[in-house]
Amino acid sequence: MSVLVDEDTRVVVQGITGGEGEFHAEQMIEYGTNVVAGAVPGKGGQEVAGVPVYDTVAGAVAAEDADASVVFVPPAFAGDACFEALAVDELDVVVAITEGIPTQDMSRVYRRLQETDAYLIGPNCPGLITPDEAKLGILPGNIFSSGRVGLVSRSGTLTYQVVDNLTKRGLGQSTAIGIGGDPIIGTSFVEALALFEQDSKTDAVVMCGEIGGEDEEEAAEYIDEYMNTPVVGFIAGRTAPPGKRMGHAGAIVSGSGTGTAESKIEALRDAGAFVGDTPEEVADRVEELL
Amino acid sequence: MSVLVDEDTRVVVQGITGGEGEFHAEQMIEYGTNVVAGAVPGKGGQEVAGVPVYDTVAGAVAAEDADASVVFVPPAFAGDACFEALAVDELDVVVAITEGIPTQDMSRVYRRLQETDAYLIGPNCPGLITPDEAKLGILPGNIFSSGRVGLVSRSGTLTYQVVDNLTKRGLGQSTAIGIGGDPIIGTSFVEALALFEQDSKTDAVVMCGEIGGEDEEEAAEYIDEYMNTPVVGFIAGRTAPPGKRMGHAGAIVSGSGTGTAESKIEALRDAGAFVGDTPEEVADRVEELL
Amino acid sequence: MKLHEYQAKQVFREAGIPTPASELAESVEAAVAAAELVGYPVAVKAQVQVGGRGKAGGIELADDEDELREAADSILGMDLKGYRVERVLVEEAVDFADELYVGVTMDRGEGKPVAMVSTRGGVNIEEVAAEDPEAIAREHVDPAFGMHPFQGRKAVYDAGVDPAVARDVSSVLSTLYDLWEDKDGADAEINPLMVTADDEVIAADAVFNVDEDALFRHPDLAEMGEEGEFAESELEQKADEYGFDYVRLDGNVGIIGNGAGLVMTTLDLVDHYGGSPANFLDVGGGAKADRIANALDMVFSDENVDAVVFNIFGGITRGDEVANGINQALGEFDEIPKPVVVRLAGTNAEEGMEILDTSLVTVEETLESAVQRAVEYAGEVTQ
Amino acid sequence: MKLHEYQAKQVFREAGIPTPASELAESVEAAVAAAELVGYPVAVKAQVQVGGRGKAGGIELADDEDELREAADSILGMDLKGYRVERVLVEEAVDFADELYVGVTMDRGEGKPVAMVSTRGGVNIEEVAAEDPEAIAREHVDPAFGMHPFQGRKAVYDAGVDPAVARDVSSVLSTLYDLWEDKDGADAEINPLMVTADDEVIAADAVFNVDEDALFRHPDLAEMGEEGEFAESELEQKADEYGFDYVRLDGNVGIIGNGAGLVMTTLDLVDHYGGSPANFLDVGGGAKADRIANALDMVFSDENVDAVVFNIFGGITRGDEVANGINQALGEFDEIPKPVVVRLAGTNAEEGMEILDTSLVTVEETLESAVQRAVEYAGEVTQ
Repeated sequence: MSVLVDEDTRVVVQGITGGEGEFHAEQMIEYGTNVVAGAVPGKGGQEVAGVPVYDTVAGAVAAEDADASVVFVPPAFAGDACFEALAVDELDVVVAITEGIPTQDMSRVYRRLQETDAYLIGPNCPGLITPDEAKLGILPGNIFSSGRVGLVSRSGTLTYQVVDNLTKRGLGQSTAIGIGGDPIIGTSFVEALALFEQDSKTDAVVMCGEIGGEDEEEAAEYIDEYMNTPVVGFIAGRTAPPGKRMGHAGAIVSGSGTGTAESKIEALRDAGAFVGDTPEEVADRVEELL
Repeated sequence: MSVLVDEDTRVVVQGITGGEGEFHAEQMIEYGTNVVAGAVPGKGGQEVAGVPVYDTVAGAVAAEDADASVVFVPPAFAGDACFEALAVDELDVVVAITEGIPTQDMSRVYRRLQETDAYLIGPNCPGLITPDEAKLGILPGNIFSSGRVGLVSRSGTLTYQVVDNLTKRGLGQSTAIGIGGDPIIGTSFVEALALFEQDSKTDAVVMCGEIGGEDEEEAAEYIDEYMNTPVVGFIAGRTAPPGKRMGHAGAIVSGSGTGTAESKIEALRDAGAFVGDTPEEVADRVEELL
Repeated sequence: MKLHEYQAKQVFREAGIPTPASELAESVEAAVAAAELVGYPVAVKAQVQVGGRGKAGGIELADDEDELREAADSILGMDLKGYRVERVLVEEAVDFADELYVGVTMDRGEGKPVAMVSTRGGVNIEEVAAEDPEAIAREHVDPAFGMHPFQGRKAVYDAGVDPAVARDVSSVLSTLYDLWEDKDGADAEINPLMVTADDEVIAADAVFNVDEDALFRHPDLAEMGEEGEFAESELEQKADEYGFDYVRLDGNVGIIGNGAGLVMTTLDLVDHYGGSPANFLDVGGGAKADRIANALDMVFSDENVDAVVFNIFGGITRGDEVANGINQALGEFDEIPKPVVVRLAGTNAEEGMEILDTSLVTVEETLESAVQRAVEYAGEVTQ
Repeated sequence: MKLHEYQAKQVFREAGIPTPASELAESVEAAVAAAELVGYPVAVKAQVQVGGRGKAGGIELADDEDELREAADSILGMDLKGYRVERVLVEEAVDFADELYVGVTMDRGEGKPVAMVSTRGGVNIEEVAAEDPEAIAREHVDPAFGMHPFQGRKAVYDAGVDPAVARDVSSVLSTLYDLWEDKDGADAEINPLMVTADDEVIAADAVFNVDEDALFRHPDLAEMGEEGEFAESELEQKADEYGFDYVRLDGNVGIIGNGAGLVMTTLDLVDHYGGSPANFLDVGGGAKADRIANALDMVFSDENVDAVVFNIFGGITRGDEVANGINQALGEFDEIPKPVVVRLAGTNAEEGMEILDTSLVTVEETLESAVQRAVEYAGEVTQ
């Protein structure tokens, strides 16, 4: 497989009977994803998007042998949905699409996550895709193409922008992971980079960061110490003023000077990564590398 | 060292300014235990039983390089005291003497314990002793003698009885551990047996169980599968009627037939352990073995 | 500590669990008034803390005042498994289509709470557990997080509860769990949780046992415990007063000791040497002279006791204190009522032996010999 | 969402944290009445949600009515860092011996809460954190368990708080943590926590920011949020109404896009190509035609804006919906107020391009070219 998901991945969709859940379940199936079940309490026995619905995630996994789940559950219940997925050992990958989950709920989910072997992608993310094999989330499948560039990003539409630039030049992707822009997320840049570093199908990695937090700085340390695969970076938010929240709850530069675009760009460059000023420059560089 | 503690063990006493804490700190020191500090919030800077008192366990450990603690804190605060000790990585052994800690408090402490490398002995236990080296708890030191018999017991005074029988025949002990009789305890029979099995100074183990729970049955499985060191068992409560609580919260035979003395004795015998009908028979058997 | 049904229902009701309308009554007239308030038909339920009240005649239905009077009259004052019925709960008789079981307890083996649901409600759940363990859905709870909402749902769906009431049952279970956690429950059970023809759920019985070690943080429950005091035997009341762990048994050898394991061992040895233990009595750690005297008073008060074995292995407890207690208690008698065999070991045992008035008691050196001697004395009396 | 000081104090007070006596006033006369109730000397404190109120003249002390009138008169209606002061809190002036800091927030890097204590209270704690991080004791909390009592004590002792008040400060911190957890706080701070000469502790200021994503479970706080509405700029109020993530900046190139990362990137590119962004405006995911029209209305309403770049990469958002929105919004004008450069990509981009009325807008194929064109237009206007 490429990274985390491939054509054999068997997906359960939590919240499949909701509008978003049903629409994207259909989209995923249309893309070729092996969606095997839905899970919605009280809706067991129904069929939605052509797959059977179960009352519990455990029930869906037991009956349909799923190994990944995608969460389309409203924010008030999404934390609980993550706990439900993480309680099932068979689920290796849990993708939480939901935006607006209370931060303390995520803090508890994150705590639980540390005790499991699962990867939680998101929340508040577009999901992940291994082109031509499996799409778990809401990414527009048609802009992706199969290839040897790994991509990891905190932002959804910025991912699309960068992928578009790559695809138009014939630079296909091994797997693209939208890790989400919330203050607390499951899988970090470092973990995603580690997966790409170990992946024999990935020859270069594009990493799209943004202001706020220190995940990009930690990623730079990881790149410096452990990575042989070349990394091309992009950091959004160079013009963002301190103290203002730029959409993502995470995208805020604190007054004390941490989390700035400058510190992230410098860290990445110090680690030997190229950092583009524009998405176009990112694609240029990847083209040079491959 | 023998098991868990020896003459080099550096002990902090939590609750040393209380009546019990001070008395037993003195007793421990008199026995030769290396008590290096006390920890009591608000009492930092005092000196009790000849050792300095700190406001926090972390402070005591940092200043005095302790690696074990003994908890003499009243039941309402003892759960928190255990959490405080378990939060300090340097403490390898935590001995909770306190009786009457609410079960749900202990359930949470036990949950935390699973994430640490520490051994929690008790609660509601007499503690443990490596004769002539260190005593952590309230056991009467004078009945013990140094030797090659390991002892693990759920009951305090029964331990003394058995030890007395051993010592009077010249059968000294490597280490004796009172694991406590509460429904939820830190270190189980199995863990204690594993320690003795690995200990080069222990040639035989005496295990004193009692009715209630299934720890003895689990111990029997462990003995059967993993132990080369001979085990001599004793089970108290053969005459206890079902449904009655015999002192220890744990010592109750449920109506459904589990946790009876018969099932425990049978399990141990099936595992190849000798089980004595009287403490005297236990000592007889140990004498034969050594 | 066990709450009475009426108390547990009050606690459940305040937490939002549906319960039938009910009133407590201590007399037939009060029961009639209660039934008027509640409305016929009613169930009249003995408020004593024993299981299987129904089978034992402690629960009767009444469709009208005549039946009610008859029922209340027969139940009030009756002896139910050794307890005298002082109060009845007069309760709306619920017309049910189905009976479920929900419960929360501590799984001691796992060290964590467990929530349980079964569609086999209304019967002895321990029998169900023994015969058909699969009929009870169990969900273990991480005590750090508490019960996640999904766990309540999962237990309910796993148990195969009718989908029409699954949401309500899951909500009752969540409330029960929170109650159990907030109020330091030992066991919390609703058996049966009735389901009506209209798919309403209602707690027809209620069990709530509280961890006595945690009562200090629940003064409201502690008060209920006093209000609903057991109608215990005189000896058990005495043990409560003295603060002893005490269990009365069928034999004639009275036993006093320190530490549960050692006392149990003493019982076992009495049996081993052909005697029959009359009781379990643990004076606990660090007992002083007064407490020792109280313990002797307890076993002397038991008319079944023919001889006493007093076995103390001092750790915190000191032999000299014990000896003083024995001297003090026995010194008050012109004639010692029952022969007492004493064995002292451990802390200050030698000092104790010096103090002990051996004209009052028989002294033995070892546990085994002390028990054998007491069994012998008891045998002599019996013959 | 930030609570006003007076609201945060009310929340703290109800939880049992000591606060000074105080009354809210919206006029000088009301302030006089308030001071009578509270008792002189009082502090008069502007209720606007900005830091450094004291230095900016938003807090004054008054020993008597004359001073009070003067203070209230000068503060009410003043402009404090861009906010008009509508209300003052008239508060008992506390005589303090010492000033501490206590706070709770989410440590995003660790994914867990952190409780903080410092003896360097009464000053800007962020400066303390930057200059002397050791001066703040930090205790990370396991969100599964919540803050253990020992952790509150540890933070207090680690910070070197005077032993005479350590217990009280630790109790305030525990209460603050529980409040933060129960009410989904983002940040909860008391700075300063004053210590009086009698070793009493009292919260002289109060900050409580709530996680907006969690407001659904705190209707009481949501109501406070409405009551204490920001005195925002007209444009920000409009963005709130429309439900946009919007930040106004200093430049003249208006920016509309979908997704925070892509909008930030668009800003950065404007800067990169020599222009200056006028705003951040994220229409979010799945925006329909109306929302697109609202976004255009927003940037047109900003008098600083000279040209607009409209950059949409469709995922959930569909290009045809966006094109409809643009047509609809611009079709209403006789003359388009400011030049608009549009770039559509992703889902249904082609359909969008077909629909789009290119007589109203300039179309560009790539993000880079669109930004360059907008910067060019804005430069022309400026010249």
